[in-house]
Amino acid sequence: MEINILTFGQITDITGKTSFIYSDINNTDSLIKELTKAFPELTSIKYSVAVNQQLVHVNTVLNDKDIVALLPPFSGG
Amino acid sequence: MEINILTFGQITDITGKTSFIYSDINNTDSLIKELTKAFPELTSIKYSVAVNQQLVHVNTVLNDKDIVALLPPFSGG
Amino acid sequence: MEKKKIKKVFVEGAISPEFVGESIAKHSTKKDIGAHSIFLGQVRNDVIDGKEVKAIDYTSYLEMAVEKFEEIREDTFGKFDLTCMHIYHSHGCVNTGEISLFVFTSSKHRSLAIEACTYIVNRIKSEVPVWGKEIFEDDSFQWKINN
Amino acid sequence: MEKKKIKKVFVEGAISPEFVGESIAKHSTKKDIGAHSIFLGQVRNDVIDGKEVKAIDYTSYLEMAVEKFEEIREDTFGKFDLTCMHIYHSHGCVNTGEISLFVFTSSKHRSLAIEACTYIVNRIKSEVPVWGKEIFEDDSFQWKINN
Repeated sequence: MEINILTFGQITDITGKTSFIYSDINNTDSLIKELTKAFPELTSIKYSVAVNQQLVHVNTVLNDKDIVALLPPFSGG
Repeated sequence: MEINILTFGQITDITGKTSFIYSDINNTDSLIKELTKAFPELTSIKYSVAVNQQLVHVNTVLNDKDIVALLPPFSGG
Repeated sequence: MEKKKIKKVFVEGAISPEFVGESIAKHSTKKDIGAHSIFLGQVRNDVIDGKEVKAIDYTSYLEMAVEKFEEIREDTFGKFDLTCMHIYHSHGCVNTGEISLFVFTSSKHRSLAIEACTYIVNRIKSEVPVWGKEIFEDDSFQWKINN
Repeated sequence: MEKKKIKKVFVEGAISPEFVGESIAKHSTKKDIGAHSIFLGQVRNDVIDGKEVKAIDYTSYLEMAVEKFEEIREDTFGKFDLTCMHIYHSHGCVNTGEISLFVFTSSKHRSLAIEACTYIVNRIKSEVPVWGKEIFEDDSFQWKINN
């Protein structure tokens, strides 16, 4: 099972890459925990999580090939 | 003593001219009375009165050379 | 007493889209602007009793209108922290599909520009002595009513 | 399932004032329009810790942004009786004084066009995954924050 992670804006400044893959992660809470272990600076920043382009606000089950995006505060316009 | 009357929009359609002069009229109420006598159709239309470009809402004393404008509802824009 | 510089508001006939574009372009040097709000009034082909409006002929009580526009300008600058404000209104004949009113406000932040623009448009519609005569295809007419 | 036609929102670099003028001109054939409301976002030369912003570099989560713009379009048409709606947002680098957002609504009457335009701008600012990187004169940067 593969989960695709996408990062944007200042999150990419922290992770150093715009996309990468995690295996064997079953839900968003576990994913965030793993990411925070890998990139401790993530705790210093506010961001939202989208699964397959939908914002999720609670722990969400992840399936193979799901796309999880880490979205810092929007600043378009 | 001369009072200059200016008319606009549908008021001009009634009076047939855009400006004319009245003599020996001392206040706006008397003026309106005279105008209504001359142009009875004026009673069928809503309009405001401006003395020297200022809207007046109560009977107002008129002086020589004052300009009184009869203003139908505005429809700019 | 110093004579105030009165901004020219009335333009003869329709306001062209190119003029709007050029007005916008002039603001690229004002780099503290973050937001522009623009309102354009366009002449509608309303159908009344089966007859279609083909144009509006605008007249005004010019001296009073100029004074009123100036008062609206000053009040708006007093109420809203704007960088720029421009108002143009047609005089004379404007065909359907053409633009007769152009209000343009600019400020650092969007809410001020938007609120000021709306404020100006509402005041123009209710306070400036301008009259629109709706001309039908058969050259009959009726006086426009603002709502 | 029919594939929806997605309107193209993103433009590469700045939105030119001429483009805005041309967009307005295209509406002269829609003679039931009485009011246009336009919002333009312009890049400001904010000074932060003594350094001046010279440009904003916009990036997005493109697939989600396109979907979000489409959702905003549909919601706006559902809420407001509009004749037309156009949204353009810059992608990539936009210099100070240049335009990065162009929202354009048209309707029979002014209040609908104005309210819809403001509604769209507010939703874009808060809901569309776009990020602005403010580039300073010395090529250092900071991420823009919307208020």
